[in-house]
Amino acid sequence: MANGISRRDWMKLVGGSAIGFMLTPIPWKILDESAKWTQSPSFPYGRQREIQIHSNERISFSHTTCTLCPMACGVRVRCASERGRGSLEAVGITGTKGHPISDGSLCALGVAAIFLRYHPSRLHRPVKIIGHGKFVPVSLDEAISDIARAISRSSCESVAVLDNQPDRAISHIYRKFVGELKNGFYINPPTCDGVPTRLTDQTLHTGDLAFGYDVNDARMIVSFGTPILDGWGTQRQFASISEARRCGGDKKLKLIQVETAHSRTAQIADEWIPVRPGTESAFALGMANVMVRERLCNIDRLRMYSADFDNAAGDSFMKLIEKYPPAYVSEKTGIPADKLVEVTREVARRKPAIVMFGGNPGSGPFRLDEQLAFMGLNILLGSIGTKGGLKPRGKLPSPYYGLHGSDDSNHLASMKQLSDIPDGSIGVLIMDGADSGCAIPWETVERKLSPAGHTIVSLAPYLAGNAVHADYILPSPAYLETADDVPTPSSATVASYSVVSPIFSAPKFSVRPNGFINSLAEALNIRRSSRSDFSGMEYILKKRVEKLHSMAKGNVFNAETGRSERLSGLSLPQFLERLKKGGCWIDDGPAELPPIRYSFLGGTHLPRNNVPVQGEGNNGPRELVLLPLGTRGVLTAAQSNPIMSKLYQESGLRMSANTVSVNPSTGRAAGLKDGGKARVRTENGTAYVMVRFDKSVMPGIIQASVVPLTKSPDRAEPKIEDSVIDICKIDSDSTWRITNAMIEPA
Amino acid sequence: MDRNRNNGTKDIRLVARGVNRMPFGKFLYLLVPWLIILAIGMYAIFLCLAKGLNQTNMDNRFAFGVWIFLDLSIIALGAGAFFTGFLVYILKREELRAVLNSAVVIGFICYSGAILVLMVDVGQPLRAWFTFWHPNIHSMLTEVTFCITCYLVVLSVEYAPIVLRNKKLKEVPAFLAMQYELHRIMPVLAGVGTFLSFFHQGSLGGLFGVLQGHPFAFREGLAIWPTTFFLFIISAAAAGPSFILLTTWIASRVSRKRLVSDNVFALLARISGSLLVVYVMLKSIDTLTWLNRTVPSLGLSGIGFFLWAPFNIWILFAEIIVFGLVPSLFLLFGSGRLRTGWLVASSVMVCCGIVLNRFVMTIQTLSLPTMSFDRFMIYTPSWQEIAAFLFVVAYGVIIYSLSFRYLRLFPQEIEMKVN
Amino acid sequence: MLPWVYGFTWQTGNIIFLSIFYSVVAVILGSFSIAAIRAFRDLKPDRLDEIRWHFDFESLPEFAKVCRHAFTGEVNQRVCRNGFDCRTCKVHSKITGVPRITKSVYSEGEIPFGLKISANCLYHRGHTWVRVESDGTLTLGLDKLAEGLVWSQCEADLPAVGTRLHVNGTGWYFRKEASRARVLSPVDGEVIAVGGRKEGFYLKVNPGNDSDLRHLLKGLEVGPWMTSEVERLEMALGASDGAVSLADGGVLLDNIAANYPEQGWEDILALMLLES
Amino acid sequence: MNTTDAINRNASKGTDDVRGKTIFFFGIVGMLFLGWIIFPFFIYAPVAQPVQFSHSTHAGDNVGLKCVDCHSYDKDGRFLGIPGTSKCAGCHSHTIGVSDEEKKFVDEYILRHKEIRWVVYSSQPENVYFSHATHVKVGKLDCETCHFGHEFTDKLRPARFSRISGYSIDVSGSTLLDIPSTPSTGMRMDDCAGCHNKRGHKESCIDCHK
Amino acid sequence: MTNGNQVKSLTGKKHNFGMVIDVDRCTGCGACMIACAVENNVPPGPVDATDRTGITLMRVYKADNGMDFPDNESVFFPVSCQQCEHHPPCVSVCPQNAVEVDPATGIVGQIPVRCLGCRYCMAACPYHARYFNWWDPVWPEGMERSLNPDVSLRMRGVVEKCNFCFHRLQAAREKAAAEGRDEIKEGEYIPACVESCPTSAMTFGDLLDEGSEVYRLAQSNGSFRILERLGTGPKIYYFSEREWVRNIAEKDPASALKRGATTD
Repeated sequence: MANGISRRDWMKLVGGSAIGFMLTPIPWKILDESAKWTQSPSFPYGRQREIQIHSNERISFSHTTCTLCPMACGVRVRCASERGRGSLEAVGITGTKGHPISDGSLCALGVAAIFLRYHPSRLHRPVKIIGHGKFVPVSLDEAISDIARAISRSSCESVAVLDNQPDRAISHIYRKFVGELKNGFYINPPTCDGVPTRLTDQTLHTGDLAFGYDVNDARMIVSFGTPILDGWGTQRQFASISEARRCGGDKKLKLIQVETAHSRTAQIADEWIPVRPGTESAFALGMANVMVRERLCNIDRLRMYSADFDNAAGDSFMKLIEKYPPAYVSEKTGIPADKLVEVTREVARRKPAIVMFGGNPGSGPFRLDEQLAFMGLNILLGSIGTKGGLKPRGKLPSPYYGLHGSDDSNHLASMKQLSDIPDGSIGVLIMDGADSGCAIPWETVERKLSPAGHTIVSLAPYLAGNAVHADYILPSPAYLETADDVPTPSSATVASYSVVSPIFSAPKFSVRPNGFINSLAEALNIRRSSRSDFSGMEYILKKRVEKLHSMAKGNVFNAETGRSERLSGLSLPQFLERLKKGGCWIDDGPAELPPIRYSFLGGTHLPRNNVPVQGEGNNGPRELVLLPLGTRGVLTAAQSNPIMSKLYQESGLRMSANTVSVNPSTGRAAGLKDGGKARVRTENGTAYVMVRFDKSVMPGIIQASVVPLTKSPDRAEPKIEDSVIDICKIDSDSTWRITNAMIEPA
Repeated sequence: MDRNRNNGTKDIRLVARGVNRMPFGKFLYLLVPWLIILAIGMYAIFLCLAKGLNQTNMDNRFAFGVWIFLDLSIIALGAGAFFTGFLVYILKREELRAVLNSAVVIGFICYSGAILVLMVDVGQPLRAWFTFWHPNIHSMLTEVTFCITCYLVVLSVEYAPIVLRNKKLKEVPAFLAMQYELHRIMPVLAGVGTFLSFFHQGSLGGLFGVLQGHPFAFREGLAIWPTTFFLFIISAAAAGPSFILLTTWIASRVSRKRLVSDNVFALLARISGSLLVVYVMLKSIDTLTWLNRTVPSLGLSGIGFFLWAPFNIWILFAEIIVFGLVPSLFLLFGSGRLRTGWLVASSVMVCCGIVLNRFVMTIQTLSLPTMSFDRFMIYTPSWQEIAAFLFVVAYGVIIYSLSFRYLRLFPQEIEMKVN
Repeated sequence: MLPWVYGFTWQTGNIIFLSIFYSVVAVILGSFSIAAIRAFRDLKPDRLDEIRWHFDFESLPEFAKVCRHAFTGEVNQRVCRNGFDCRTCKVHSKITGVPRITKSVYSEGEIPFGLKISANCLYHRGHTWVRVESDGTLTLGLDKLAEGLVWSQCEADLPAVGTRLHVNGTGWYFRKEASRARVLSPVDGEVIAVGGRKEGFYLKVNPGNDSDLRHLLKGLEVGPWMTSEVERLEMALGASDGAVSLADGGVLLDNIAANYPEQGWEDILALMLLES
Repeated sequence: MNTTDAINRNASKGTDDVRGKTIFFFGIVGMLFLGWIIFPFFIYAPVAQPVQFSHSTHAGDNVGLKCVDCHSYDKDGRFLGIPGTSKCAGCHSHTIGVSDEEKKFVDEYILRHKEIRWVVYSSQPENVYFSHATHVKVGKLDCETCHFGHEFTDKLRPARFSRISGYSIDVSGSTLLDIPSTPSTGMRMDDCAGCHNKRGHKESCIDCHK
Repeated sequence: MTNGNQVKSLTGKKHNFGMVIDVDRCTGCGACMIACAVENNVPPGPVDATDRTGITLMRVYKADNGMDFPDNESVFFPVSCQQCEHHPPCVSVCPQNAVEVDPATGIVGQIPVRCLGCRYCMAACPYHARYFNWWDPVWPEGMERSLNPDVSLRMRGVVEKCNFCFHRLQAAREKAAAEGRDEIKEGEYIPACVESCPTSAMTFGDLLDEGSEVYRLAQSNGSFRILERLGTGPKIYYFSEREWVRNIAEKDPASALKRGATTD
């Protein structure tokens, strides 16, 4: 017992050590350090984050132009370069102050765009899709030879390029390329923002002269479903509308929203006229009826300038609108006749007035016959070519031809729309990566594809949107890496031009669209002599700028100083330098309006003598109308930017993907619960949705949000769930305004 | 043949002399479910600490979830420790010595459990000591933190002699001497404990009473404290004895023994009842003042708070009348006459009333909208939250069972065998 | 928290709050330290015996603490509050001053449950007897009840000659395997001789000059006390279906302990020897 | 145990006491040694600089550089910290031949256009905001006020980082219980606060913590 | 803590920064929310984040006139920390002084590294403008390269809120210091949300500067504050010409229920 260490001795040692321990810094230091650990970048995983936030970084700013949609916003990118790391990174983005088109503003998508280079769905090599959501890497050469083989094989089918943002330099390259092919198509989606050139050509016979909306001077806007306050138009137009709406007195702009859905614009417009689904054109014709009947328009003048306004023989606009007296329209639209008359009188009184139509990125364009009704209203209001109305804008030169055309222009493919293409005719489809900002339901494209087999190539940098349907994805450089140009936004009344110079060099794996076209042309053995025409974006842009410079008119905005100079005072290198550094050329004013004649019923398209009113009659007891609604950039990578979760997922500001709003009465009648899950069934399929009761939604309507499905952004997944837009009924003219649907609890 | 009353108790060397305890095997068997709950709870706590509070269903609106509500509840129920100590040592009600040890153990369990859950509940437990290092004395939570921590130390010191008196431990001379000396200073600790309890029970009330942003919880103040400060003290003092009564009854039912004399039950009931009557009275006055003065002065109508389903006006009625006035009258006037069963039932109601009050102050407050474009919200705790709380319950049951088995929680137990 | 810690301000509220906090901490730590220091000082055998007895006595149930005068009927229902030390008890000195009225059912020498009470012995409530020898020394031994309870094959840690004993302090220990029972010393004094098992475990004690044996039971008190102790034993054994039943008034089994495992028996023995 | 054992036990009690106390104090002293002598070495991990550099040579009479000659500001007032190799290359575009370390530096970094990953003693935690411009240009502080002595160092000592928090010992300090001591490095929060208090600047948490 | 009048700010002048938001202009586009998140290194919410657990230091709420179809009218309220002036509810409740009002700027500062994560301040804030980091801050791979170097990350388990992009004020001050100025110039410092607003609905500035636009708007007829009745003195003013919009700010949340509507 006396020798050896007893338990008691151990206890004493432990006791002594315990007291000694408390007198050492060990416990206190560990307490303190562990708290500091929670404050350090190594918390909680015990290792330092790879990227730490350094405040000693050198900050610089670069200016360029946003390419996420055609609206040509000037952006100022804040870049940080950390010594040692050597690389430059975008750490912030704002609008370029004083920019003639965007005036320093950006939309939510633009503000978040610095993250797009690291978008989880960005592809890091050319891939070949081998089934739903599965892909294998493929070398560029292999892909090109495959595509070239597909093109040469499809002798009876056509080769088409789907270009979301027309009139860019690369668009001209595409047009030239398909123009060289035997049966090539160059396709543009319908515009979200401007007046469709086809419509102006039909009604005003102005050819390819494009019209914009002069919202700056308008005092009244009647919008048939245009998301005027929700992503429509350029930032300057948006700001100007906002400003004008707040003005007091005479200058105040009044906004009347004629729309079935309780869209964002309908929510905050001065007046919301909730017409029944599909009856917008009936309301427009009703307005026309009132205007003519009450002599609110210059009928004599219209008779003089239009052949089909009041035509004793054959069809005429008068005859058409006679069928739409207020009582009838009221019955169709559900809007009291008094209201129609009152609104029409106010519109006629508050000139200049503009009638806008369509353009919600989710619900798509109106049918042409409906558009004719709206355009007719614009003509009645005398808004064509006048201040505060629809104004034509100047054209931009092509890199291949001057403004007045040349021999080269013969080789450019004509611009077509999807509805122009015969069903089942496309053998090879090349989709440009640029976003249009609008949804293109895949079915509209799909039904044009050859059933005998087709090859689809996407040049998008991301596996997002319609790129998931492609066979080959050749990732082009991402945002801020791409060399491009931005032509006049389609809503603008004044021509403009910006050059997009890459701020960051594109990664090696990326495929430049012009390079791809060049290689493809080479593989197809087309015009070896003029290879340079396809290649060298720098060269093409320079050529275009050169032609623009030779016009010697307009102003050039210098992004670095925030001031504008006359183009005529600048040398070509100076001009090029200004443009490359985020500058912008802007025309002096709208184009000259040529002498026009009005064709209310359209030039070539025979009008239907009755604009059909959809969405009624066939409503069974449980049949409702499904109205898809989206915001700009819908279904694109910009929209599914992870940080957009702030709007769609982490706040109630915007409804997340596949969420539908229904009136509580409608919902309860269908047995739904607020916040519950439901199944929406249409003739095209079934979508699973979340239901939100909203008492401001019209009864009988399923108002559905079209947003990229947010789940599993990291990998391409087999499409398990249909998005709402996938189950919409696509008409033969590639529109999808109205879909009958059933909803039931899931 | 059961020749020895402690036959089969392998741990007889630890069991107090002169009392009967169930066989060790059976004891373990009864503890197994609680040990399982303890293990599940531990896993839940591990998840919360390792992965963060996203494991809970709390959110930015329900920043305080079920844990805070239950913390407030168990601290109120644990008030029996301070109040019994106060009655025994300061007011010399020696009759209550019969439940004093049990009260101390319950207090210890409640407070240590509450602190444990709080440590899981905060986002950065490793920074918990910042509150001591950089205290903001204007915060009720600072007061609560300081007082609860100090009081847990006091309770540990109070619990220590009870442990040291264990048959085996007291054979160590140092332990024997220590328990004796600790026992001698107990009145001082009881006094300190009463002081601390007074403040933290009150501060827990003040916690929500000071929230000017939540008119539903906001109360005008007396001196620097809102009225809820005082209401919480009185309600906790009233609920404490009830809970002691209840736990003693449960312990005696589970062990199938009489542990204390009936007059102790009656005394506890009387104390609880009379305090509760005072509480109900003050609470009613406070509610009326709040409805007619405080809320209108903030531009609202008080009744608006009680229109939101499922927390309609019934909750106010239940809190004050059903679980307040009714049991208080039973306890007060029935303490001498009614059977123990009635007193126990009333105590259950008292405890429910206190828990309901804490629920109203925490959960209902947070669920009500403050801005007109806010929504009314409810929240369902995740399994981790439930499990972590059940951990505390299991921990309490286990500690109490072990204490009951190996320590002399009820000095009257041997005597009760005679009667 | 501390004046030199960042963010400390000398505001009134801060000072009040922190002074209260520090006072509370000081009181808690202070009283704890006092207890710890006192406990450290208490680590002397005599003092520990005192504390042990204090604790043991406190833990006795009320019915085991009946005043000796209640056995004789001199008082009604009195519970001892003085640790069975009548020498310093005011009530005792008061009662012994008046003539005795006896209600005892037993006369001197009578034997309840076959237990022999020796008339010339004084009994201590820890079941020891004290015999005053002619030379003024005292002989201590176990009474019959305790003798019957102690294990048959056990060892005893008898004190060394020269050890000082104290009333209600440790007399000696019985020990069997891991079990142990303590016999309280009934008197003060110095051990002058010890007798082992063969001699029947006795101690001879020199009480010194001021020997005071007033606290020991004698005469009529012993019988009722012994009866109540047998009842206590009976209760401790459990009134259930045990083989050992004392209620028949039969002779106490000599080796009652043999029927019990040491573990369990230790408790009963200790309880009877006033250890809790 | 019998009676004799008990006697023995009593006799050996005295030596047992001494022995027990010795063990007890051994426990205390051992722990103190461990805590005060060993532990500080253990908790901080030394990290050597990739290249040696002599501030005293560069700032000395021979070269005569001022601090701001290398440690400069950006035009928006940002302090740029340790200069990049391009700045060094101004003189050391090829080996001058002053030391082996210089040769190594030129060969491995300058000629390969590589940046040196300096280990920064004064690297403040991510949550700290510190503006050199405000302190130097408005506050008129010398570099030595905080980086005292750094100018005269001939060698770069290894930086020491806490193994737990990862903070440099120069900025997070090594004092116990925040008991004030002489400012050891000048870049701990207490040093900042002490200096601000001395100059009568009241500041809020957000002035320095982001 | 410290009395504002005695404060000698680091750069001299005392400010009281505030904001006026013209809700008649706000279209609820959400650019401010995104700009805020990008500027302040707020990570995108993980897959299971919801509107109740996500972090949006600036959040746009939709409010309406309470009417059913077709008379429903909406308005959007961008709500960030309201930077309360008098006894901000969050300041006095923080147990460890992690929240305080900067006397030199009037900005309510929240120090994440001091925060214990008790969330008492969140319970106290009637504007729900405080957000808790329920998750570790994680960005998709590579994306953290684009983080703002001027703002530190908030770790999991702490509360955060809008601080009027205080780092921008610091940058402006540093720039002023580098240029030898004591004071920043007007317009040098505006928060990211204000900068990003496409309709210029937000005006930011010094409420003490009587010549400033923000002062003029805050004093104008249509200006109001949300829950002004609580007496916390929010420094974010709202502006509307419509009376029903102004009434929303003080309306009893239960008023719809009182009219007999159900709570669904």
